[in-house]
Amino acid sequence: MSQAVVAKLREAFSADVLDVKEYRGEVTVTVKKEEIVAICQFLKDEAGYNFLCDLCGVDYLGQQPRFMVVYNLYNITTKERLRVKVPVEEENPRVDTVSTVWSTANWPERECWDLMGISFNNHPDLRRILMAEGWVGHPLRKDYPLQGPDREPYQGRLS
Amino acid sequence: MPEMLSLSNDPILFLSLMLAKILAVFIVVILIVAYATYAERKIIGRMQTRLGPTMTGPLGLLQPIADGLKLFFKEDIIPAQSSKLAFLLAPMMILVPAFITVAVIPFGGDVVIKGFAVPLQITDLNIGILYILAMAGLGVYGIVLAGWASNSKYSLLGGIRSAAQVISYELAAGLAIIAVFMLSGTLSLRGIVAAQSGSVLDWYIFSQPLAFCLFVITSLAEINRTPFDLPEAETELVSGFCTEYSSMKYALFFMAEYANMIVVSAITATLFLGGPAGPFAGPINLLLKVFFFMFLFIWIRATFPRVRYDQLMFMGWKVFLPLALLNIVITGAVVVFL
Amino acid sequence: MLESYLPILVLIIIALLFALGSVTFSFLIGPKKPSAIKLAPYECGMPLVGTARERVSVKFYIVAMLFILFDIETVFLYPWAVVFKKLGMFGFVEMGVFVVILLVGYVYVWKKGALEWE
Amino acid sequence: MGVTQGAEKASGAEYSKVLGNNVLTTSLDLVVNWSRSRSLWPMTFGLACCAIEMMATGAARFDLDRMGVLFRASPRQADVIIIAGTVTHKMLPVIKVVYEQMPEPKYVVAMGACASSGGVFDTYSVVQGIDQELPVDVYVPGCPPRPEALLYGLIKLQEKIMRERNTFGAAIGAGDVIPG
Amino acid sequence: MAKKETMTINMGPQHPSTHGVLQLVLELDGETVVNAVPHIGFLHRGVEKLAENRSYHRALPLTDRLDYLAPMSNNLGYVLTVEKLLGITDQIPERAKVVRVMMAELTRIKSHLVWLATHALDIGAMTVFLYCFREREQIMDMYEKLSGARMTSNYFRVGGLSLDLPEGFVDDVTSFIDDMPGHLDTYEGLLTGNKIWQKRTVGVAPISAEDAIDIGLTGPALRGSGVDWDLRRDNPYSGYEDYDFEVITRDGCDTFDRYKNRLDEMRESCKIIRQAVDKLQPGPILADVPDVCLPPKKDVVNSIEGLIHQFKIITEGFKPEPGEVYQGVEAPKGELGYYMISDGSANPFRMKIRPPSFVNLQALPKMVEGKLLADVIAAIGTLDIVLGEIDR
Repeated sequence: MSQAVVAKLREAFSADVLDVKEYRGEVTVTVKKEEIVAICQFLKDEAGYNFLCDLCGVDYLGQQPRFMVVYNLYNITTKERLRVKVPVEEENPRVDTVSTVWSTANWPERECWDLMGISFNNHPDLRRILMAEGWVGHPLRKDYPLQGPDREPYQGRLS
Repeated sequence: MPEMLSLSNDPILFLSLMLAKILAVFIVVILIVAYATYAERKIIGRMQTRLGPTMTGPLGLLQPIADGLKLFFKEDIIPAQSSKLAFLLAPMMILVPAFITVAVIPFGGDVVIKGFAVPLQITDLNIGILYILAMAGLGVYGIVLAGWASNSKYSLLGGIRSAAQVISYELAAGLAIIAVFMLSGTLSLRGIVAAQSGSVLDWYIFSQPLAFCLFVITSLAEINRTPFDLPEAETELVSGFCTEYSSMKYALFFMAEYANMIVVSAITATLFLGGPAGPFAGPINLLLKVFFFMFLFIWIRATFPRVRYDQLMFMGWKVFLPLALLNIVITGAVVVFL
Repeated sequence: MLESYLPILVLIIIALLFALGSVTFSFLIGPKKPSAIKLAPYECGMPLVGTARERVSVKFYIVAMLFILFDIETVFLYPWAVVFKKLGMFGFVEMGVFVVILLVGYVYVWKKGALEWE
Repeated sequence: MGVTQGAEKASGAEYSKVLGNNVLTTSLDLVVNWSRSRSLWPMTFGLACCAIEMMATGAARFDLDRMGVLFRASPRQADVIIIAGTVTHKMLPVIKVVYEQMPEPKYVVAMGACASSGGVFDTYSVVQGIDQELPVDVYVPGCPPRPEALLYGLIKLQEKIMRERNTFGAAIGAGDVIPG
Repeated sequence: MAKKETMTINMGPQHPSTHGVLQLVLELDGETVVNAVPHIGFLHRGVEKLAENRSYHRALPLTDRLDYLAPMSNNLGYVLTVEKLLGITDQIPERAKVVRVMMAELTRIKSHLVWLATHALDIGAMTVFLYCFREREQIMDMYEKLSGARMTSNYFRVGGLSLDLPEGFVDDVTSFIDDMPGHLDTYEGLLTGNKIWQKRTVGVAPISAEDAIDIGLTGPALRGSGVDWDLRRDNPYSGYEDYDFEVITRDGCDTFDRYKNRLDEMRESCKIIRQAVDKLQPGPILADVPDVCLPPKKDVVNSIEGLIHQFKIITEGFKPEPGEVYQGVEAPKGELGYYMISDGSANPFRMKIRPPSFVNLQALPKMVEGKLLADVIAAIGTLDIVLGEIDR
């Protein structure tokens, strides 16, 4: 079934679909970040993915589009999962918010901004959600020390 | 029938006996209040498949003394912007009326001492029930003052809500008792007990079942016990109007709750179960009835969830008030036409 | 006839002494380490939001007024109830009229929704 | 018995401040300590998994009520604060304010590895042990500590309170308490 | 029109009924809630960052402390995700899968018991709290017999289980699920028929099915609004497809129906456990994938190869090939999902946890606006939130 959805997506947004991957029975579609809201609206209305399961940011330190925002979607009627990924550059870490499509995206986007530093345009109230108001830095970035900036890193073996 | 002792015929004996009676009743009430806390924790514990206090003293009997002493030695906190006098006055305004209401409750028949008949009752006012309702009214001031004076939002909200609750239920309680002295024809509790002193069947619980139920439920609400313990509902407003009170002042609140419980049980026993009438000696009967009602209140606390505030006010105004009026009309009709 | 009130006065004094004594004694005894935060009102650990002296919803005022109204009705009923057995039929009818008049007021208040606690 | 042995230690300097060390004051101290230790009212202050274990200790099988422990909601009526769970930097000011608002003879029990030393979470947002901020009386190890461990910790706290000297003297303003 | 006179009240992090360290700033107009703003993050321990610095084996104990009321379902979610990443999902031995299902359902009962205890305590019924904890103690005894710890069990391993069932364990389980429905009836007796309980829960904290799906509600809270979706039946994992159980849904959309849902779910869990106990056959408890699963203890002690094998896995850990995987599990609170990316090294590159309580809590403001203060307490109870997994 998901192949049909990908095909439909390809001819609807042919210019924006960067690549499609199939791994362990899961389909991952990488799209450009400009069209993300239109694609999500399309997926929700036509393809029936009415449930945004999870939204998170990933920090690929060293690769060119450093950040990646991942949307895990789920279709309640057909019980199908689909993953949409959006590459985001480091200089301008901004993506349009999808909380207009699924209102469940509100808090995960705030958490993504709080921990990863990717901000979302016209988000209802983009504030820090997990860290304290005056916290400096975004902890989940790879270059952020685990023990926090003011404590010297732990020399012993961790892994 | 020997003549009634009074100030005129033997002042010294009257004054000494009066003092003896007052001190005896006062000490008994304080002891019951102290051990009511222990009894409640034990009984509720047993109802919840656990033991109550057992490690302080034998069987945990010294637990109330430990609590009281500890609260006595704790630091006294008076919040900064709170109005100091009202803050200090509030706990007393709740506890003192509770203790004073005990004055009119007869706890035994007449005892002949030196040729005079001495009533086992601190004083026999001919307007006994009005006195009780007046004291109940005084208690409300304490709650409102505590809520307002401690300058914290929780206490203010708790205080105002509990005041509204208490006055709504005081209405229904007042109307419910009317049916009792329509039958007894007197306001003085001694008279009411005398009116019920025939056989067990003369007790007003049998002729006034509706009034009895109404009075128990409304007095349950008046002393803020579950299921009406909304104002100091721990889970909602973090213990309501006594949030800001620490050490001894909080101990007074803690004791006032149990003192009110005892007083209400005593009043219900006197009005509906013939006070000291019963198989044993006068005071023993009354104590047994008071313990029965306290067990009932504790049992209700262990089983019932808490009512929401609008349902509480709905029941107060729209269920108990009409029921009490209806009860009066029925009693009137029965007395007139039968 | 004041004689029967004397014991109540003594009992009030004893009760006051007990309550006042325990509070003042505990105030004198016991450690005292006041500090700014300790005396601040308790707000679940967060700094105070707004003042505690805000206006209270008007509902409570309406309830107080209604209480006074119906309490006066109770006050009138008391003396009547005490002598009810002697009054007989006449008393029953007379008080019936009184209660009905008040019931009209009660129904009016009920319908207007003053007793609603939304 | 440990009581008198502790008294000799109050040598030299503190001795002058103590109300006195004869049988009268020590027995008065004993009464005050006994009342304080036999009615420890902790404040409901659960943070994480240890809070659930604290609730289990308060429940039927390991009943805390046997020891006179009654959970109070407001800090004004609490004697002991049981820090049950991980303390984060965002929560720290709240804990300090609530600890500050407790009336004076107050005790702190750090329940669990996270409260005692940050536990398994050695990360940017966790305070590595509450003893950096509050004077902790009893550390209860474990992650989460078994209910028996918490009971043992509270009994140790009771013993510690019983060993305090000059508590009656401190109550009436002569000198201050010498911890056991 | 003059600004409505509202009082902002702060049900702060230290509050008996906020189930931990949730802060709710409520704007009250008299008694009704005008606006509720939840503040979270008071228990944020940085589990995801910590997992990135640990090997796959050593990140497992962190998951116990996420939803500390249901440790084994967190373990199950994590372990299934890593197995899916390694691609060894179908090599898990049958016995391990059955024990996993059995323990997941026992954990569901354990978590629902704490939910019922605190929910009833918040609404005032104190006694149910003690009864629920009495049953929960029996489950914790079984946890302790099985994994050595009452709460933080850490019992599952990538590829199977860490230890086999102790003898006599199955009898404990059967005796427990024989008298569990009886206990459930006593709770119902105390609460369901109680007029005051019905008044406090019927029609309280309503949320319609569309709003629920849109806001992301999952689990019993969603099924209370009539949406028939349960991961155990729709996307079965760890052998759930060969158990027959029914998914309980009610469309009353209010607290009472969610309360009834969870009670019936406990009865369904008993049925599943009974079937699991019947399916239990002796057999291996760990997949024999040499570079992932540890050798059995007697090999490690007796033979040098076993020792080297164990030493290599423990020190270096295993290195799954680069890729990303998402696996959702039906935790007692809702869908608990793990999204894991591996870059070929021994540590997970990124582990994102999708906690059900975090998303369910978003529904609280919508459920509470316009209602009374007491309903806020009932709403928090009916959503069954745990701050450990909200703040991660």
